[in-house]
Amino acid sequence: MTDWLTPAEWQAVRLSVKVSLWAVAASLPLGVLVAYALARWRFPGHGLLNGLVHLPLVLPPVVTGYLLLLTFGRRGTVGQFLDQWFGITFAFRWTGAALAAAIMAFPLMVRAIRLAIEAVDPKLEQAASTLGASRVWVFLTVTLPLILPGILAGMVLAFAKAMGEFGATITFVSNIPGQTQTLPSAIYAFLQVPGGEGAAARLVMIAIVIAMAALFLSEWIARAVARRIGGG
Amino acid sequence: MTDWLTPAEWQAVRLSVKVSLWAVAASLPLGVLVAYALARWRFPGHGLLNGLVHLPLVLPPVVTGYLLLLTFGRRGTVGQFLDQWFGITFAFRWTGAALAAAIMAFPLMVRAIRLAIEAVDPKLEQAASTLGASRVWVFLTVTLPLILPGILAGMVLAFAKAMGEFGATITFVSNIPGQTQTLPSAIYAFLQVPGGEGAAARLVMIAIVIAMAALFLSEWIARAVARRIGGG
Amino acid sequence: MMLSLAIRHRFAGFTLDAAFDAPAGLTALFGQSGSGKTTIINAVAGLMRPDQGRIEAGGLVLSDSTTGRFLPPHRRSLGYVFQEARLFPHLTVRQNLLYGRWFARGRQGAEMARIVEMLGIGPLLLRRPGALSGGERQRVALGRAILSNPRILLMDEPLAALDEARKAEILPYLERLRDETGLPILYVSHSPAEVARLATTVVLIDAGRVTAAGPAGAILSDPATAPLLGLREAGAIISARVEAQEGDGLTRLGTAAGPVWLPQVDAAPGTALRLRILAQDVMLARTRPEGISALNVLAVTIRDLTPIGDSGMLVRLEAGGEALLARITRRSATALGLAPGQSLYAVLKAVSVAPGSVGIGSVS
Amino acid sequence: MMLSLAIRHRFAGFTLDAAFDAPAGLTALFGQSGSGKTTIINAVAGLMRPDQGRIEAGGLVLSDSTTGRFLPPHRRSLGYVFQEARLFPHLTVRQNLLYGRWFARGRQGAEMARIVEMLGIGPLLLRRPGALSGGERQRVALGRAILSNPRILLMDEPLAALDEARKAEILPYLERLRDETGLPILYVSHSPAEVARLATTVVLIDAGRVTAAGPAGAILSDPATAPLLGLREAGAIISARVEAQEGDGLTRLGTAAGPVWLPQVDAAPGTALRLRILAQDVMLARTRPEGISALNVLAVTIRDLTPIGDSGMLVRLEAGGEALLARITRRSATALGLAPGQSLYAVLKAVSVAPGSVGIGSVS
Amino acid sequence: DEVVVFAAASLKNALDEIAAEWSAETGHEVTLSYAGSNALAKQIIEGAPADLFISANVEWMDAVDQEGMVAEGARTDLLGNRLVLIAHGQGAEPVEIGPGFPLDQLLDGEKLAMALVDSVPAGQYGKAALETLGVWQAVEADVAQSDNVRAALTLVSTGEAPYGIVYATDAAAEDNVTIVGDFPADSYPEITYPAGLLTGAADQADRDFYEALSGESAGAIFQAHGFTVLN
Ligand SMILES: Nc1ncnc2c1ncn2[C@@H]1O[C@H](COP(=O)(O)OP(=O)(O)OP(=O)(O)O)[C@@H](O)[C@H]1O
Ligand SMILES: Nc1ncnc2c1ncn2[C@@H]1O[C@H](COP(=O)(O)OP(=O)(O)OP(=O)(O)O)[C@@H](O)[C@H]1O
Ligand code: MOO
Ligand SMILES: [Mg+2]
Ligand SMILES: [Mg+2]
Repeated sequence: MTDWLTPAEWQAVRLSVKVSLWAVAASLPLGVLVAYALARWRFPGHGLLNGLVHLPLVLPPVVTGYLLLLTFGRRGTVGQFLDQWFGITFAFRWTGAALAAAIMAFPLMVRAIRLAIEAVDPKLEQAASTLGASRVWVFLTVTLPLILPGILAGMVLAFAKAMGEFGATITFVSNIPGQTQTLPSAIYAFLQVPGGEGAAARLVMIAIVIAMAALFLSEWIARAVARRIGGG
Repeated sequence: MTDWLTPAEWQAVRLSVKVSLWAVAASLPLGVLVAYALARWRFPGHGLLNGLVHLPLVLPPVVTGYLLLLTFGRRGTVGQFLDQWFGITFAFRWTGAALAAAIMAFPLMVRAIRLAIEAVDPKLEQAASTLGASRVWVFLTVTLPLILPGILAGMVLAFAKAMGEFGATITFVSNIPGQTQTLPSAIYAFLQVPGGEGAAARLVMIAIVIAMAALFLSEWIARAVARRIGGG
Repeated sequence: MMLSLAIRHRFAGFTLDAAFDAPAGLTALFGQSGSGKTTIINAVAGLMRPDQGRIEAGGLVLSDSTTGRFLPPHRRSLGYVFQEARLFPHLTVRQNLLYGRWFARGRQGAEMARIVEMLGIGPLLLRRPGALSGGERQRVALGRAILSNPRILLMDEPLAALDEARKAEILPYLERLRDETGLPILYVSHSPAEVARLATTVVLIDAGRVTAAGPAGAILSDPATAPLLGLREAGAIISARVEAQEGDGLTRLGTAAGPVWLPQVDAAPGTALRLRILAQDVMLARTRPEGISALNVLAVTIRDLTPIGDSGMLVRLEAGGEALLARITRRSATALGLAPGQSLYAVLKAVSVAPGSVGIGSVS
Repeated sequence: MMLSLAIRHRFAGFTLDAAFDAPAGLTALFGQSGSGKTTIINAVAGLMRPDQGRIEAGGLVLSDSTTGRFLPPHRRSLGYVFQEARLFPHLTVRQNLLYGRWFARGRQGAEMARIVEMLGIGPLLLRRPGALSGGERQRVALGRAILSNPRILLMDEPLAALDEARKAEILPYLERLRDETGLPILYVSHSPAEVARLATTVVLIDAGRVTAAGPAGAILSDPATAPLLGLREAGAIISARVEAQEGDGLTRLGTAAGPVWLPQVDAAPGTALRLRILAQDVMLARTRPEGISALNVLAVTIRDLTPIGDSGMLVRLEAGGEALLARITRRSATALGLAPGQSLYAVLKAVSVAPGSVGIGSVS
Repeated sequence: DEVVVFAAASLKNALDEIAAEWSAETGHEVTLSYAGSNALAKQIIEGAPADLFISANVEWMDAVDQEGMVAEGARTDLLGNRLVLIAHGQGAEPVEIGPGFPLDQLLDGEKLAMALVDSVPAGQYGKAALETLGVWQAVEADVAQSDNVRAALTLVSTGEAPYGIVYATDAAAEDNVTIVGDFPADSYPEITYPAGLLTGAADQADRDFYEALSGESAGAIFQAHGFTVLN
């Protein structure tokens, strides 16, 4: 593989995978929480939260990236706060790319998990509560295992989206090789100049292969889970 | 409203809504079919179909737009075929924008519907079949009503995504005011010039308002449906 | 119409290997929990494709592993009352009830109003099944299956969640269905009383195998199969005919063994009945007892004696050509010096014969 | 521990308005389908919040609409056997069984191996519930509730899908649970036999209201409530004590009415028993009958006579201080010239008393 | 050490070459981040760790400059470019471009591919040229605007649009299009790519690379890719 990819391209591949995995992993807990809240709780601000989650879908990615830049950038309020108090910097780091990918993928992840939660029979959760399980335990021992397929679907959607995310990322953290240059950014750069199509196509193929691998893996796990639950 | 939007902007708003509605409506039947196939059928090529559906998510939107151009453009094989035999042209038309939006939104729609289908208890479908309903009737009278919330979720995701889609659209059908200039294209254009942020923000607000309205509507319908099924 | 079945199917840890014929009438599948009853019914319904074997209904092959033929469920014209109700949650009770009818155009069927009335689900028609009580759900499921005008009726413990009063209303309807329509009914029940009352054919199943199958009368009064049904349910089924409704609320029946009085039987004089007389309800006396409350005393002859259980004796009796069974203690058998051929009297309290044991129809 | 309940709740088209006390022991809720039994149990479980009213268990207020107190289900230490099994599909049978135990650390409880053995679910332990048969599911649900070491046990038709043999194994266990643990058990059943055997308290419910409530003995032998349970289930419960296991498989019991012989009762001499004698199984004779197969003949005195049904007569008898009931036809009552105060003989076949009617424990 | 350059995406090919050469010579590393000039400018204003900025137009460099982020005296107009009319396919007929030339007849109802005429520099220059030549009104309704020049070029190379207006640098490298005419240099504002050393650049290496961009060997490479070297 290394012989038909330049080191910089190879770096972009690795970075994209790393960014996507982190984006998925780091947003998963919040994704589950928000999905649960949207599916099960009625509270003032329900609609607002729902809207907020969907926002990155509605806005052109460039706008999301710009808003991220203004908020989490070096001069952004949140960015400065995080930097001073926790030493976390997003601006122009791979962490920022992960943040952008996570936010862009968030609506997909939340919706998949929410649908799964809504499909769980509350009667099973009731049964668990009569057996002594508190709300949290009911969630951990009954709801969570039952929504695994949905979580998996959400993760795979989010991973695919994160692998493909471009507009928000390049606007937020730019396109710095080795630091923020993801596969799509690299592809974009190639497409901006004459004769870059071949190189772009090669990178596109790699993106496809990686995403398909993730997809197959998730289908395989989902089927294994389904077999365990459905069968004997 | 008309007084703080220029006629051209106003046109972009109307076009975006039209394109998004058409994208959702036209892809819905195929979305349901593909979701059903992925959820319920085991066939060679299952993985391939699944991969194909997710492709627009993985690829940078520009690449998708480029591939659309090659396929559905006037010189593209499919494009020529459709043009000659059915008189359907996508190039530089709002129909092309709708096609791009539909394809970009397709993975989201399919996944939501698929999750809903997977949550339907096959025992209910079996019951319907013992009562004389053929596969198609079982689908129409049992499966379909039960997956309505999922379909709704898929539609709303797709609509939001269609409203925000930019990269594939502008690459495929470019930006012709009144014909293919959607809201995100207009927003993008503003962001390209120094000081255009204010005008962009105005359009962003409009996009948000429209998407939120769609979101609220879908939540409201979903809740009404749930009440009917759950309660007395 | 006759349903013939010979199938074999393996699950991990369970093998079904069953063959029997279910003629027109009601065939009861009786067996322990987990013995394979639901699996058999599912095979007939086409919800399960047996590894091997053949199922045929009235000349129509429903499934045959040698030819690979497999008729899908919706073309089998079934009515299936599932062990769990499986109502459609998005439809009202009324729509649930009418669901099957929709696909059965042409076939003529039971009358909606009558079924609704019998099942007592009139007030529920406009509700959705979500919040129905357990028994309400089961009644709707029963109605849904019957109203689909099936050519084969499959019922998996259809009355399990119902109270006695409701059962008493539904049982006569099932009898009429059985007798008037001639459709084969496969019926799973854990209640021997229900089986004894309704079944024309009984199939006993144990661990996936048929241990006995045949006409209800024979199986239920056979001392060999009695323990399988439970000692308390051993009994004979005899034919009777309504002779007169007497003034004091009693009905006189004519049987080959002599007249029998029972509390009011709602049937016109002349009606043929099946009377199930439990072995444990029959007392034996060497001389005709006098001054006792029991109304029915029949002269009988002992055919044979079979020890049963730890302390019991099953005594097969003959009375005017009809077989009767009595279950007494071995101590009494010895004390009375019972032996085959001996003549004595069988005493039966009028109230002992449960209304549930008086069925309409003749003994098959 | 005592459970007290007084609640009121409205659904569209159905109003529950029930108040009763359930002392330690088993309280049977008995009523038609749709009468509100499951609703009451759900309120006790905390799965439903009644519009009004108060539920208290052993001094602990579970819910009280006036103070707004509402203890969530998981803090009520319940074992609930649902009308539908509600097993966790993602857990094995074994994990299902142990689920509640996990949260009940500290409380000591029933032994897993013993429960598994009794329920006959040993071979299923490693399977997941998806493909269990109806009865298997129900047994696992029963085990799961019992093994959670509850302080209140709620059972909604726990034995409905089980065959008689399996029931016969489980009933004695439930009796021990009732007598040894002192936990209140709320028990819904449509089987009068089950209720009569197990209940120490009976609550009759009709259309959301309590129509009668009290000790099982009193309710079941009260001619006023007998019709509610079904005529066939009217009967008396008397106390007995095992006196001797006799050689021929019979057990001699001592009762206030005199010795009674039954087929083998598995209990050591001296054990106290509850004996349910159905009114329809008692025959009356003016003179002590001779040469008959019935072993038990008790000298009795008539207390009173109540016409019942179209043709029946319920005769309350006294025998050495115990109350007995006999149901005979009015024709016989007239023929025998029965009147209060009269002395005569009650004849009872040894085999008539169902094993299910011989319970361990004394009459409350 | 490391030199971080934020550069307009259209410079990729040339800058990659120059940077590689310079790195080999000096041993310093050059990191190049390519994106749209507008995005880069905003990022720099928001504190991006860039040492150099090369914009595709003057306005975005001005925006950065106004924020005081361009080092004193370290801004130069580096490159120029030409605007050309291209046609689909090889060997297309040359077009005489002058005032009032019959562009609308050439299009014959089909589209003219350009970059966004109000916001993307190539589009803005093209529109200015057409206005100067007095043909804008005739073709305005037939202009298909892409988000960047390369996309406009693609529309022509795929035959989706018969004609397009792009930079000479882009057109030269594409096989499937022919340059059918040059726009008169006075018909549109001069196309300039300004370069600026940013205030955040402390290093000598940064300054060296900035200077090297105006050097001879860099100039040669820029010219090889079709750019005009301005000074
Ligand atoms: N798909 C399956 N995989 C493995 N075992 C199965 C499967 N389906 C059924 N079984 C087993 O086969 C046996 C027979 O099941 P079936 O449902 O036919 O029993 P049943 O006679 O209807 O019992 P019940 O009276 O409890 O409903 C059971 O032990 C059950 O666990
Ligand atoms: N959420 C609800 N909304 C409306 N009606 C309800 C609701 N829940 C229960 N009911 C009605 O209340 C009545 C009592 O229901 P419940 O489940 O308590 O009956 P049950 O006594 O348990 O009956 P069964 O023996 O059939 O299980 C039924 O008629 C039922 O339809
Ligand atoms: O939302 Mo995009 O157009 O996939 O970056
Ligand atoms: Mg079963
Ligand atoms: Mg109930």
